[in-house]
Order: sequence, then C-alpha cells, then structure tokens
Amino acid sequence: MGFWQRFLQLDRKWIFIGIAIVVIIPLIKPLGLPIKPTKPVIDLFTYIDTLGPESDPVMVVTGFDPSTMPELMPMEQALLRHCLTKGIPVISFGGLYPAYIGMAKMAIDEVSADFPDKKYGEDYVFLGFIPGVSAVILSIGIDIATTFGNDYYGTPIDSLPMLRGVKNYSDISLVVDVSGSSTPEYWLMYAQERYGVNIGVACTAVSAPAFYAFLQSGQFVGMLGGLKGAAEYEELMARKGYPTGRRPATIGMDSQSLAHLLIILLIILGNAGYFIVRRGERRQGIIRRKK
Amino acid sequence: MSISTSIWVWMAALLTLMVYSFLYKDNPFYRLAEHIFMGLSLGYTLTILWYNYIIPRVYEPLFLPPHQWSLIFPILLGMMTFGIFSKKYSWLIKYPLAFYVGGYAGLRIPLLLQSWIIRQVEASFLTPDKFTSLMSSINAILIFAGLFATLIYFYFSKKREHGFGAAAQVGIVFIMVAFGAAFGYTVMARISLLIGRMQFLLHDWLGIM
Amino acid sequence: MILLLALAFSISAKDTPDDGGGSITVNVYNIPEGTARIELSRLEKGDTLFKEAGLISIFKGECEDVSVIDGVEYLYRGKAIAKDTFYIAEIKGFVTSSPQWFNKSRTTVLIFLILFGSVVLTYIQLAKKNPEGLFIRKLPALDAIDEAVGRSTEMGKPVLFVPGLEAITDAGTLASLTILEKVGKKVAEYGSRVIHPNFDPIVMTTAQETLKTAFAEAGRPDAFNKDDVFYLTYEQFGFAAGVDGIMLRERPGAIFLQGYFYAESLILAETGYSIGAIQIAGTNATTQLPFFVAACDYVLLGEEMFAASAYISREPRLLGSIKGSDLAKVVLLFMIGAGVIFGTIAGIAKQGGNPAYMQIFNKMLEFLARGAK
Amino acid sequence: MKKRVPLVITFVTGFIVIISFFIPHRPFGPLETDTLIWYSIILGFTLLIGVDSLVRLHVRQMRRRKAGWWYSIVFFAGFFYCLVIGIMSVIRTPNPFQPGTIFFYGYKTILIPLQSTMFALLAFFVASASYRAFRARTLEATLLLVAAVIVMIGRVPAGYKLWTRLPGIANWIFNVLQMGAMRGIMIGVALGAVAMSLRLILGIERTYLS
Repeated sequence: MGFWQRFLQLDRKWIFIGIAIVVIIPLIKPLGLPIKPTKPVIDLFTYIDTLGPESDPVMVVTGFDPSTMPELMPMEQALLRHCLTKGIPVISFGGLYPAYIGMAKMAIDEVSADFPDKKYGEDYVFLGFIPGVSAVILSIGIDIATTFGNDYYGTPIDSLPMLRGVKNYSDISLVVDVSGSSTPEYWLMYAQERYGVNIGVACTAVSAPAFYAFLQSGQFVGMLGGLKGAAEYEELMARKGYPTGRRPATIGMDSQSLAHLLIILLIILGNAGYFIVRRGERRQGIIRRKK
Repeated sequence: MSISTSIWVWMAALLTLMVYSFLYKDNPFYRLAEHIFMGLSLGYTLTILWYNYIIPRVYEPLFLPPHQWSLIFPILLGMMTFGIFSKKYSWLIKYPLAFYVGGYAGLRIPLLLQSWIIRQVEASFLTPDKFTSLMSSINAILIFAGLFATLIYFYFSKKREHGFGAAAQVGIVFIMVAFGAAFGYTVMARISLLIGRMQFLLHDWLGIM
Repeated sequence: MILLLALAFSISAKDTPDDGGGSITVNVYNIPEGTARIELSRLEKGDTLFKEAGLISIFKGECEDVSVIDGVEYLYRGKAIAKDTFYIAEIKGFVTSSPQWFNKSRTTVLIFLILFGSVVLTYIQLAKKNPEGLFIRKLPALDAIDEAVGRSTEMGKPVLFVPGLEAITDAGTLASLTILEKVGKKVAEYGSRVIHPNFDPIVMTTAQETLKTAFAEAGRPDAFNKDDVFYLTYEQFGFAAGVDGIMLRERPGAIFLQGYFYAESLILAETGYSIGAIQIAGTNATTQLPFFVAACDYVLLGEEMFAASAYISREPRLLGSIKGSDLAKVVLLFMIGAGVIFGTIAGIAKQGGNPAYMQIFNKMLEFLARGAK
Repeated sequence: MKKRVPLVITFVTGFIVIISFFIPHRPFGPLETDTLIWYSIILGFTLLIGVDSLVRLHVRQMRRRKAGWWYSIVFFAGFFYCLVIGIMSVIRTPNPFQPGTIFFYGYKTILIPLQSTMFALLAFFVASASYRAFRARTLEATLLLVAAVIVMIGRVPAGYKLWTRLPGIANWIFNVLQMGAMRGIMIGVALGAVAMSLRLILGIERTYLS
C-alpha cells in the first residue's frame, strides 16, 4: 500500500523528467515505428508527383511564424524538396504577413543547399512579402509581375527565366498553403473560387479538423495535418527513393508516440493507484461518503 | 555534425535551458531569462506599434495627401487617456473608454448573432442527407441531444428539480466528454512543440542527431 | 485568331445589391468550352472606347466591378479567350450603380436581434416591477471566492488576479471586472493584498479604478496600493513568463484566472497548482475551458461568467436580463428541435416521393443560411 | 457629469454601430471599418500607458534596492536593445522582419527561442495535468478521462497498431460526442455576450466606469 500512496503523491518533476526522456531518446536513437500514410497526404503527394519539369510551377506559400514552426517547417521543407527532386519549377512565396518571411527564407535556404545543381531563377524563385493579404491573393490572379515587381532579392520578375510565360494562376499548377492560421480559407475564397486554381493545404494538428470539410467537398487537392502529416509525406518520398534530408518529422513521430503512451500509462497507473488506495482506506473506514 | 560554433545558436540554446530550469524550481537563471524576455518583448511591441500603426495609420493618412483630417478625432481621444497621469484629470479617460466599450458592444451584437448563434442553429438543423445510413442518423440525434442538454445546463433562472435537473446532469456528462476529447486532441500539437525545441538543442546546438 | 459570336455565351450586369454603392456585379453564362480566361471591359455613356475592367472568374462566372461611379451609366462587354479563338458578349442596356439604405441579406440577423432585444428588455422591465421571485441557480465558483480569499489571508499570502489576455472590449474581460470588484471587497475586508498583472493597459487603468472603489466601499480606501496593479507586456508568452515568475516569488494563496485566455492558460494554471494555491478560473474562450477544468479547483464555464454580475449583485435588472437570455435559449432549442423533426419528416417523405416538405425545409434552411453569411 | 456623459457616449456609439450593420448607405456603411481603425489608433496611445507603468515598476525596484533589483537592469537592457535596433531597422528597410536586418537577428535568436520554449512548456504541463486530473473519481471525471485517452491514443500511429479501429472511434468522439456540447457552449457564450453587450449599451452594467 505504501508504494501506491507514494505513487499518487508523485512529484511533478518525475513526470517532467519522464516526458523529457521519452522525447529525447528516440531523437538520438530512432525506433523506426512504422508510418502509414493517410489519404489526404497521399492525394497531395500524388498530385505533385505527377508533375515534372515541363509542368506549370507549384507555388509554396509560407503561412506560419515561429510559434507553429515545429509542426510546419518539416512540411514546407518536404514540399520544396519534392518539387526540386522532380525538377518541378517552384515559386516560394514568403507569405501574407510580415512575420512569415523569415520562416520562408530559412526553409528555402536549407533545402536549396541540398540541391547544388538547381539554379535560382531557373528552377526556383523566392518572392517576398507584399502587404494586403486578400488583395495580394486576388492580384496574383491578374498578374504576378505587377503584383510583386521584384523578387525577394530585388531582381525584376520579368528577368527571371522561370517566370517567363507565368502570368497568373492559370499558369500555376498548384498552390500549397503551409499555414498555422486560417489563411487557407482566404486562398480558397479568393484564389480557388475566383480563379479556379488548385489548392493544397498543410496545417497544424489543431486546425486540421476545421479544414476536413473542404477536403471532403474536393476544394482542397490534399492536406497534411500536424507532425503526423509531415512524417507521412516524408515516408511517401522515401518509398519512391527520393532524397528526404534529415526527415525531421519522421524522427519526431517516435517521440510523439512514446510521449502519448507515457501520458496514458501515467493516467492508467494513477487510476490503479487511486482505486487500490481508496479500497484500502475504505476497508479501514477512513473515508466516509460526503453528502 | 558537431557542436555549434555560432554565438547566436549558443545564445538561443542557453535561453532555452534557462526557461526550462523553471520546471525544477524558481532560480536566478529563469529570472534572468524572464527579465530579458519582458524587456525585449516590450521593445518589440513598441517597434511593431511604430511600424504597423503609427506610420500607416496615423502619419501617412494624416500628413500625406489626401489628408484624412477626421483622424484627429481618435488621436484626441487617444491623448485623453493620458489624463490618468494627473490626479485632477484622471476622469478624462472615461470618455475614450466609453467610446471604446460602447462601439465594441455594438460591433459584437450583430456579429455574434450572425456568425455564432444563427450559424450554429443552421448547422444543427438535420439536413436529410445526414440520414443516408443508420449510423449517420444516430450521430445527428446524438449531436442534438448534446446540444439540448448543454443548453439546459446553462439555464440559470430555474431550480434544478425533477426532469429539468436530470437534463442538466446529462448536460454535464456531454460537457465533460467534450472537454476530455478537446484536451486529448491538443496533446499531439503540444508534444510536437517540445520535439521542435529538443531538435533544436540536439541538432542545431549539440549536433548529436 | 477568329472572332466567334457564340449565341449561347452571354453576359448580364446589375447594381450590386445590399452595398454602399460604387459596385456593379457582372455575370456570364454558358462559358464556351476551352475558355482560358474572360476579360471584362466597359464603356461609359458618352465615350466611344471600351476600357479594361478586370477578369471574370471562370469558376464562378461572376465578377464585381468596384471601380464604377454611382449614377454613371456603363455598358459591359465580356471576351472569353480560348486557345486560338475568342467569343464576345455584351449586355443589353446601360447599367448604373447606387447605394442601398437597407442590407436585405441581413434581414435574418435583424429579426433575431429584435426578438432577442425585446425579450431581454421586457424581462428587465418586469424584473424592475416585481423584484421578488427572481431566481438564479448556484455558481459554486463564485461562492468559493470568500473561502479562497479567507484561506489565503490566514496563510498570510496575497491574492493574484489575472484578467486574461484580451482588451477591455472583450465581454469576458468586462465580466472579469465585476468578479474583481467582489474579490477586491473581500480582500479589503480581510486586510489582505491583491496583485493584478495586466496584458492590456486600459484594463490596467480600469482595474485600478475598480479596486480603488471596492476598497473604499469596504471602508479601507487607504489599504489600496495602486502599484499592485501593473502592466507586464503585450506579448503572449512573455506575459505567461512574467505571471509565472510572480507566482513563484509572491506565492499567492488564491489565484483568480478570469477573462479571455489563449494557449498560455495551462501554463498559468499548472504553475498555480504547483505552489498550492486555490485556483478559481473562468473564461469565455471555449478552447481553453478543458485545461482550466483539468487544472483548477473551480471554473466558471463560458456563459456562467456573464451571469456573474447578476449573481454577485442580485440586482433585479441584471437578473431580469439573465432570465431573458434563458428564454432565448428555449426559443433556439425549439427552433433547432423543429428543424430536426421537420428535416426528418421531409427526408422520409422525399424517399416516399413527396418533395413538398423538402421545399419548406429548404426555405427554413435558406432563411438561416442567409443570416449566417 | 463624470459618469453620465460616458454612459451617454456608450449608448450613442453602441446604437449607431449596431444600425450601421444593417445600412450600407453612407455615412453608415463604412462606419464599421472606420471605427476599427480609430480604435487601433487609440490602442496605440494606450500602449504608452503600459510602457510607463512597467518602466516605473522597475525604476521603483531599482531605487528601493529591493531583492533582485539588478534584474531590472537586465529588463532595461533588453528593452532599449530591442527598441533601438527595431527603430533602426524600420528606418532602413520597409519591413523590420526582412531577414538580414539586425532586428530580425535579435528576433530570431532571442525572442523566438524564448517564445517557443515557453509555448513548449505545455508538453510537460499537459502530462502533469492529465496525470493529476484524469482520475475516475466520479462519473463525469471518468468520462473526461476515457474521452481524453481514446482521442489521445487514436491520433498517433501507435494507436492504429494497437487496434485498427481506434482512430475511427477517436474521430467519432471528436466529431459527434464533442460537437453537440461544444455547440451548446458556443451558443451559450454568444447569448451571454450579446446580453452583456445590451446591458452595457443600456448602462445597466457599468463596473468598467467605476
């Protein structure tokens, strides 16, 4: 009995240490728990995978700031990697809000470093932040060059070889919004409904259910939700033999599973202890039911 | 990969550890990080204020053509809030406050009716296509039952007796299931955040993964 | 390119309804197969040249021209461009735009507003006339205030009150002020101290005034220290870090987390738990309720916060308004219930080959859908 | 005078803003966006009150040499550092978040880690809170516990390995059982807030003017 009583009064610090351990150990020594891609992820992957160097470019929109970076950065990198591997021209758009551009820069810098043969301006371009939110989305539908003027580095859009002949959404095969907020709804409203461009979405685990309805109605091509979605995308790339980089999401998924299991184990043990202790106390007549 | 040589990475890593040290107990390191955080975030807020408000919303519309002179009115109201710096004129703040509170109350009423109440009522209507299978109709009825019992729980002006009390009790049951589900649902994202931090420490800083 | 006048391809334009003017809505019908885009151009009456006026969405077949001037007459022309051909359509006569005095698409909201407003107003009037017989059910979280402040004073510890992370404009923040008033009075009576860190400066000044009044009403105006109500920062997690620091250093015996909170809710509540304080939380942020329920001793759930002022003061007019919104709940339940039953009948009848009920049901749904837009 | 005039102002602004929701015609139509812009300007001024309060707090601490007063020096160092580089960056580039500016460096290497670390504390707290709170003490607590555990485990690959139908059940709990109660809570909050707003406009609820 003594053990359970002590267990019930377990100091929080042990729980914290437990969580830290189950998160850190799989990061250093991955367990390689199997990952089973789900339909929304397969849909988006397949859509991009059927494209090639001759297709219209894919636009990857950065829609997150540091607070949701752990979930969304792996997705953005996996998407960029996928496009560069297949030779699909990529437009990386730095986002609708000023704080997003830094994230976009980090993603494109890290991924392009792994593809030394891909040339900026020919295989991928990077567009900066423009104020206006929905007005920007609408304006891209009319003319990309007049919307942005220059790319992020100050080069006029017209002098980038990759964007020659890319006027507006009709010359873009897919827009993927990697978003930590409700911006996918803007893209849906202003880009898809208005100009009919295909939209894919990559979002946090928390906002995923809100977008399911659009997925079911076919308004989104596919969806990556949370770290799990990112890991599934990395898995699909690995299955095809594409270079996947460090696979940060896949590595993280082991920690994720273990941490969930630890929390559940704690809950179960806590309840077991609670019942054992209570039965003991009731037998000794310590507990009297309160009215 | 090996340990980082960038001073910026070291700074970020040390700050991360300082914050985590608080999980053990309050200590000078946490306190240091806390004060750096407060100071920086205040300076940051002022910069953003300058960049997002003063320049585009006050300076540009007021001093560049076409001048929007009507903006003098909110500027005056804004300055009235400074009344609190004096004992004699501290009541001046009540004018902008009243304007602020009244305006938002007015904004809120139709918007809440529109996008919270009417939208939720609409969503709760059973559209017949929800009756495509036995399961879907059971689901639809369960959703309505949950809504019904929850609203009874929030009924304030009646004693909880007999059937009414029982319905409120069922309401608590539904509310608790909802809270449990919502709690369990966010656990995943919260763990992801920690994984992100740990990847930073282990990969970017220590270089051991 | 060859110019083709496809007979079916047509275009119409009308003043955009329910707006403040300066906009004409253009629709195209029977868009020819293979159209890549549709360009819109317009001719001002008296001019001779058509000018560009944007693109029409192929997906929706609609576009709003917002560059028009009220009262000026325009003629529109649509040009559907396919790979190597194009089609042209023009509207029949000139159109003009104008502003409207009533937004018809918001009729549903107006009906709801009038109904709700009159119910609440009526009950307030009734309550003023007949203050007896007004009942409000127990709210344990508010009853626990006395105990929490009392116990905290006994231990010689201060009380911490966090008003959430929203501005004074949020209804939850305003509700938290009434709770603060009550807490302030108790604290003054017991001769304890209340610490009130703030996220919003206006909330800070208002809380200072509220506490000053509360202390004065309790007969201890001198005991109030304005410096205990201070500003922290306008950054979400910076605020959480600061409040956590205060909890660890000041070790309050009772913690009130009242107002609108975001993800930091659990950071605050768990730190509060770790120092052994009684925690009374309340929020209108539905997403954060589960965390408060898990980590705090008492919680005011959503709407219960808005009933707090009536519960504390027992003022007839406030109690009356609570009764009014209770009645609104019943009305809403009846509406939803009717919709559910009618929808079921309509669904069954439709399968039996009778679509008439369906039409009525769809009308009901349409009425709501219009209001929810 | 000092209380009545503000009450009248509240009533008049509230009423005008409500009716402008239904009238698109000038001058009512654009009122909604105009007032929001006005409020953001007032907000800008009030932030200075906040800065004043916080600066005073720390000056006081330093002057009184309260225990740990030197932390206030750290506070001021951080404050002026961020303010100075922030204003410099705004003057030099149109967007202070432009990567490469010194402001962005400070933001990226100090503020971001602090923010995300504070945010990530939730991983620990979610664990400790669920260990403590999810005990089958009563029927309600048991339901809370069961729903949380099923949803939690149903959302990781391990849940699928455990029982293939678990993710489906987790979704069902979230989309069906949760939906009704959440809708009820939302309608309740909205009704309460509307009633509260009416009371404010009518001047029945007036704690904020005390």
